[in-house]
Amino acid sequence: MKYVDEFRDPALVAQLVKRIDASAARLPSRQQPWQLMEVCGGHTHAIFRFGLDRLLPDCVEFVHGPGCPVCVLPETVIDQAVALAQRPGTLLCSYGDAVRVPGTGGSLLEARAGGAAVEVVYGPRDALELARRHPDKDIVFLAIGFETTAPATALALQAARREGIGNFRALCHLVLIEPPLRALLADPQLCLDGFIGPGHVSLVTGTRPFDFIPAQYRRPVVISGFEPVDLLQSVWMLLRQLEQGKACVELQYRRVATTSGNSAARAAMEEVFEPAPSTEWRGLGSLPHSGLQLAPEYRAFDAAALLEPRAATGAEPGDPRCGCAAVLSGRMKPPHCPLFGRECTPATPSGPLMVSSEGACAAWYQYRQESADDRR
Amino acid sequence: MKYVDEFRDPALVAQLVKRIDASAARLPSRQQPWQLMEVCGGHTHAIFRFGLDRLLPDCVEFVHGPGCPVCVLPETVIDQAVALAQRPGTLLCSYGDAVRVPGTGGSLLEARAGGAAVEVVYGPRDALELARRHPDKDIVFLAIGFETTAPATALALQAARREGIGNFRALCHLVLIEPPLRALLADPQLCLDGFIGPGHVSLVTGTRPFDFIPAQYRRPVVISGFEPVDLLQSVWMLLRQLEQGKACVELQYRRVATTSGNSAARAAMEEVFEPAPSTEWRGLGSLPHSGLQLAPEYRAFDAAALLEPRAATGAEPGDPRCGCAAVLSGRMKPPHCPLFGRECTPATPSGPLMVSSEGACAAWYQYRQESADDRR
Amino acid sequence: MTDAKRLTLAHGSGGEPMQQLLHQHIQPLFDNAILARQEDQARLNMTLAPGERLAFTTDSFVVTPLCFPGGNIGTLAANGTLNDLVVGGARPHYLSCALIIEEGLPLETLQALLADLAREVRAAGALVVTGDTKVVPRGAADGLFINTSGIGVIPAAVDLGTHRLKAGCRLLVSGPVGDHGAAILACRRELALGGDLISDCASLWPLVKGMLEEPGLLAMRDATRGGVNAVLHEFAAAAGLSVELEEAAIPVRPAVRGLCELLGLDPLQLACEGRLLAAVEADAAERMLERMHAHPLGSGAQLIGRLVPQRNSAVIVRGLYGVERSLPAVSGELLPRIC
Amino acid sequence: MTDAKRLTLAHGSGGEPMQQLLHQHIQPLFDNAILARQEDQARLNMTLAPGERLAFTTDSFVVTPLCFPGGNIGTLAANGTLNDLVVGGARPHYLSCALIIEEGLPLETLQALLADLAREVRAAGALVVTGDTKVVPRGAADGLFINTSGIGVIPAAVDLGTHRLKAGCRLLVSGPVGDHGAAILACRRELALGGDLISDCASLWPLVKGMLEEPGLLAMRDATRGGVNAVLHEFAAAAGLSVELEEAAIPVRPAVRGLCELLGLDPLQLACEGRLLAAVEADAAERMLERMHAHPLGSGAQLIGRLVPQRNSAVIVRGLYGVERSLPAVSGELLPRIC
Amino acid sequence: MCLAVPAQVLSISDPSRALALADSGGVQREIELSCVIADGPPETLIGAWVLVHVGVALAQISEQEALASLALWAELDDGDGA
Amino acid sequence: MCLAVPAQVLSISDPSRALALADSGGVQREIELSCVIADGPPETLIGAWVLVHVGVALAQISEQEALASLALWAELDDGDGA
Ligand code: SF4
Ligand code: SF4
Ligand SMILES: [Mg+2]
Ligand SMILES: [Mg+2]
Ligand SMILES: [Mg+2]
Ligand SMILES: [Mg+2]
Ligand SMILES: [Mg+2]
Ligand SMILES: [Mg+2]
Ligand SMILES: [Mg+2]
Ligand SMILES: [Mg+2]
Ligand SMILES: [Mg+2]
Ligand SMILES: [Mg+2]
Repeated sequence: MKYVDEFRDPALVAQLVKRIDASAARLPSRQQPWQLMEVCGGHTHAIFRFGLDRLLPDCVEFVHGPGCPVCVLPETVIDQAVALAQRPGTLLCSYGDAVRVPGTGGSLLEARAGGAAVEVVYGPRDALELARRHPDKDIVFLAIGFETTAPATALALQAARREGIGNFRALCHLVLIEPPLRALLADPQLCLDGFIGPGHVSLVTGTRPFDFIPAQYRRPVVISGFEPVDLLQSVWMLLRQLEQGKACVELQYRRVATTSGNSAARAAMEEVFEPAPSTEWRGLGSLPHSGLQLAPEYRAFDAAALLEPRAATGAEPGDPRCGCAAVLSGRMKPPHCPLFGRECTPATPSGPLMVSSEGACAAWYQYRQESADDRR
Repeated sequence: MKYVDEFRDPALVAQLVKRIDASAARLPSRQQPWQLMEVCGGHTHAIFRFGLDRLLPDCVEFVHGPGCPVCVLPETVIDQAVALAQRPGTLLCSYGDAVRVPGTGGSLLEARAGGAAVEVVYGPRDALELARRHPDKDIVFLAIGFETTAPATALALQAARREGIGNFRALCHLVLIEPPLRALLADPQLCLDGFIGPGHVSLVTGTRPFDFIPAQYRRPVVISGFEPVDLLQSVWMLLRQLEQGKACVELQYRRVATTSGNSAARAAMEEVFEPAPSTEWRGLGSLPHSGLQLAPEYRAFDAAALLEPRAATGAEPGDPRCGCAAVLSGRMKPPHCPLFGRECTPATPSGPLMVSSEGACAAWYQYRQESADDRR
Repeated sequence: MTDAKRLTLAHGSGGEPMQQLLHQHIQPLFDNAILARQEDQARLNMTLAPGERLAFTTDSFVVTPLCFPGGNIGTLAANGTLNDLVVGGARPHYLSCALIIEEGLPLETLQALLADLAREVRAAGALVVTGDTKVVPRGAADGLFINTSGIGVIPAAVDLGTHRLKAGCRLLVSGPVGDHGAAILACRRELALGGDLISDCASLWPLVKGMLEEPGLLAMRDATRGGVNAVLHEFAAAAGLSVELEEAAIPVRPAVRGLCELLGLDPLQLACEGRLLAAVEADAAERMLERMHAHPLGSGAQLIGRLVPQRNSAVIVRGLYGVERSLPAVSGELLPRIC
Repeated sequence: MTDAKRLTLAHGSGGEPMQQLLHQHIQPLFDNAILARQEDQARLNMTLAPGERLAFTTDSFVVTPLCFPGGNIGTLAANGTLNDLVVGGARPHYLSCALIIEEGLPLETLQALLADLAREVRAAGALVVTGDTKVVPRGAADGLFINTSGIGVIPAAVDLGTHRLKAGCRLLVSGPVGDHGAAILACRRELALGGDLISDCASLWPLVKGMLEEPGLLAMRDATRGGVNAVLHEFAAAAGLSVELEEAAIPVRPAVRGLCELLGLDPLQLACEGRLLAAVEADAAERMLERMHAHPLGSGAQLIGRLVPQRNSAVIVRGLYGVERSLPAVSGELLPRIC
Repeated sequence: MCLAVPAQVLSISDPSRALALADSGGVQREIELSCVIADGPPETLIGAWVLVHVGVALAQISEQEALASLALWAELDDGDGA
Repeated sequence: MCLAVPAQVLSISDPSRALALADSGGVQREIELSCVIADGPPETLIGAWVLVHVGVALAQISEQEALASLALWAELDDGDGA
């Protein structure tokens, strides 16, 4: 596959590892390892899939960040989606990732087994197509995601509005990358040494959401692609900044990413959405100005309006032993969660981090079972 | 079964046959046999099922009448029912008898196989119950029948109105017994000697619809039950009238029937329905004042309103060889129809008379195949 | 399965949840060493004596509702296939059991149904040795379908089949007809019927084992779909003969008759699931009937008719008043009549 | 059937329309004397030499859509059951074929699918000798489900199975993995994918016949639901050993890989319908591979791993850069990922 | 037309709608009595036999008339024959 | 987050909606180009490589930058090591 295979080349990988080793050796020696947070769950997934963490010198370590839209989905959103899927005449369309996330009353897959109408689609345009094909049904698209994913929903809603497709709606839980990073960095306990920036978010946003990291916290950031060569190159670039005492935002993912991002995508988002006053994050709580909601002209497409306004359910807080919050903010490694691998497995996830194969727990479970026992 | 078995008693039947023979022997001899028309398809069915025609002397013969609501159903009604069953969100409920009747584009069963929603129910109240249970669906009841059956539909519509069940509707093709009898008797070619009156219609109507037969045409009428003893007793009573040169309406079915009928049932019908200016009969054409339609206060329940008003389809007239009209008016016996037993069988009915097991053709096919070949 | 109480597509996906379902919840019900090997195929150490033949049959069961008075889809799937073996004179040995599950089926329901299936198979001295489990999305199946296939052994001395039918042989039915069909109709929600209608679902092996010892047995069929009517027509067609039935001799339970009067149906068209029709030599009929009466499953057996040289109709019924009429083959699904 | 072009409930009701369907439209496709006897059970004159065992297997096929690039539910139902016989070392002899039809299925479709089924069975030298046909109401099934059960004979000299697995033995796959699963995913309307994705649906008998002649064969499985992943886990669990895989050795077609990259899936989890996994003695692996390469069905065969004494994970993959990772069992249905 | 069967009223299931449970040859069904209750409460019909068509009772069955009808023929046995 | 794959634009399937058929590793899908067409007609993108996420092309892939990135490491082979 073009633009994939070249960036998985074992020879290049071996070379990069050598270079990283050399660079790490030049860093000042210290007690704790140099911690580099890969913000994006896609990076987490690639790291585990290719065993990149095992290629790093002992003094350099990946820390998994909050950048998986599935992992930060609060139970209330799932509960709303379930309620919509159970509504007569309604079909709930979702990305495959979200359907296994447990809500307070079970996941969308469990709801489907109980009779709710749930369909997995590749993208919002496919849900819109279903709305065209089934004019007698309400088609609700569960729109989750960061800035990478939001434009697709915006474009589908624009098309629905343009073409007058009244039976298409979205249940939106769209989030922004900058606020959780700010929250993380504001934590005085946290000692992260650098950030691998999310290459695909930055296609839309450009580098702007990450500028505060070197500016306010003097930590280096490298916007990275998702193949092994990309990630190792980014690690090396971070180590180089650390070596040189620099802290700036660098672009590793130059073949697609730019500092300015994609203005057309942002324009679509800006037409359809507006900043939400506050948004709920699983594990992080409620963060102000951290998400998007439908703009007034698009409120007619809000699927939440189809639901009875519920008396604020004192939603069960889930299993108190659930370690998601700590793992999500980098304070705990997955295997140290008491539920990990016992109650909580990819087949029976207790928390969202076990659902998406980007989730730190799922990635750990999927790829590191062997090594977890062998090496730790 | 009480009130059934006693009236099937072989000893009584044997006695009645003797008496009929004796009575027939006393009738003036003549070329053609004495023809007694059983008006009601239920009688036709019982006659064939028990072989009663084979018990009569050669000079007495049953002639099958037009009293089967399924047999007189025009194709256009089936076509409307099919169109409703194919309508999204609509469930068409029907008596079992009507679902195999061919319309111009096939039967309701064929439509169901093609994806239409058709449910067989025992009575209109069951359809109403479905409407209660599925408020998001339009439940349409295909209301066919003579005066016996119309009250059940009237009661269900009264209940729907009282309880505000807005998703229940009826597609009505309700017919009256008197007009086709008048049409038959007006045919100068017809030489019927007496009539076995429909016991179950008369439960509702009383004897009034039959009074014109002795009065205007001087033919005897006996309102009969449906068991072998009932029918043979009625034959004997008719022969007695013929013997004595009398012509009046007698009641054989005294255990349930009265001269006045059921006024409560008629009151329900009169509230819900009004006489239709003209009604279509398969085989008989359009007869004025021969059916019922929804009264103005019940028009909201008319399922026909759910259909697009169709440009009068020059509906295909069906197979020109179809002998239904002739059989229905007593001018031809079923096995003489060119389609009988070939294209037209109960599994693949060309005409409605092959559908209901009350239909003269179906009854003949079902019970007389052997004898048809043996004896005729 | 942990806490999941309903089956989901995951249980049919070939992975961990399916393995758990099979190992923890299904295989134990059938508890036998052949199934426990969990290979893609059962390996059977059978020996066939000279003249012995293998009988092989299959049926899928799609009954609604899954549970009904007198049985359920589990007992039906066991006995239906056992009976298709034994009416050929075969002793049942091995069954397969293949499930098509609509997602959402409660695990508890599945287990109860399969436990009943397993019990019936065991009672006939047979084993469920291989199986398959598929889960399909909501709306792609109706709760649960079960296919069972069966293997039995026909002794060298036994030769039953329509090839042995001949004019003059007598037709025996092993008990009242139409019980199963009537029980299922009464369960149809839209008909909203109640009453003492109980399926006759049963394994015929204990009855047939005895009948095989009597001389004169020519052919047998279990009267399932299409009822006795269908078997009579199959016999007539296969033999090129006609059937003459005595209406008065046909055993029908009162409630089944009541249901037929109410809905305008013929008991001969209603399915049985524990009745057989046997054709026997004329001079063996009496003793065969005695033999059948000696077993509870045949206590209501009756001689109902005979085969005769071909007439104009395949099946002819002599009614209560001595008049003959033709009994046509069933022409479609059973529909309640109002007229 | 006369003019009816679609199947209705009447075709499953046991009466005249069903007899017509079977005699005129279905039985001729399978044209053989055993099936033509139309008894409730096939009677099979088999002789088993000493040491020969019967293999018995069943599978229901519920694929959507009914036709897909490279096959259809008919070829699948034939080859799926044939393959479950042959991976046990059995020569396939007899199959049953039980249909569950959703009313409305065009007769023409049914006939075409069954003609393909019949052709595949015949090609393997086997016969369809017994069957069953059910028709269920609209919405109670998804077009057509087919169950096939199969009977084969395992020669006395053959003893394959997980009981023979041992540390050190080699694992061979007979060709590129995941073709069937990828082809089916690409057919899902909601995913709207196109491409050169063709099911590998095939009867493995011609390949296996040759492999059985080679020494050192220990166990085989066809990698159907759950893909190669599922077989590896079954082998590991049954043997109490671990599997070590070489990621670079696993054959995957470019388009299958493309689909997996697009949807975030692992080719090892995608079903195959014409691939097997064989465990062979270490010193026999090379010759077995040559033997497999000699047949078109095995031309893409590869040595992909081996069994080793139990480690912390059941299946361990050595990736492109030499790092080992655990390969967990498939945990549910395959869902496309966006993240 | 119009298959109707004798049924015996077992109990009143919904007095306000005149619905009753009735038995017909051992089979029970809910039927509607509104056309056969004159003025009294439906309960007075418990035990009575009615003739039911598509779920509606259209008439009470008179045992006296039924017996009379059957007796008539017993009598006639040596009457009309002559 | 955000699985995205390189795909090559094969043809324009609906110019008014900027929909195109694209190939990704041998698999074809309809994608939306509206975020990557600057002003020109979508046809100019035929043959171009884009990065696709949930059916939307978010960026064109620069072959030059890709080669540069890979070449950098080839160069570095005997550069940074010291
Ligand atoms: S193991 Fe499960 S509960 Fe624990 S942190 Fe991970 S996802 Fe949350
Ligand atoms: S045989 Fe068929 S076409 Fe002819 S009269 Fe009878 S129903 Fe009509
Ligand atoms: Mg069978
Ligand atoms: Mg059977
Ligand atoms: Mg049978
Ligand atoms: Mg299987
Ligand atoms: Mg269902
Ligand atoms: Mg199998
Ligand atoms: Mg299989
Ligand atoms: Mg297998
Ligand atoms: Mg069968
Ligand atoms: Mg369907």
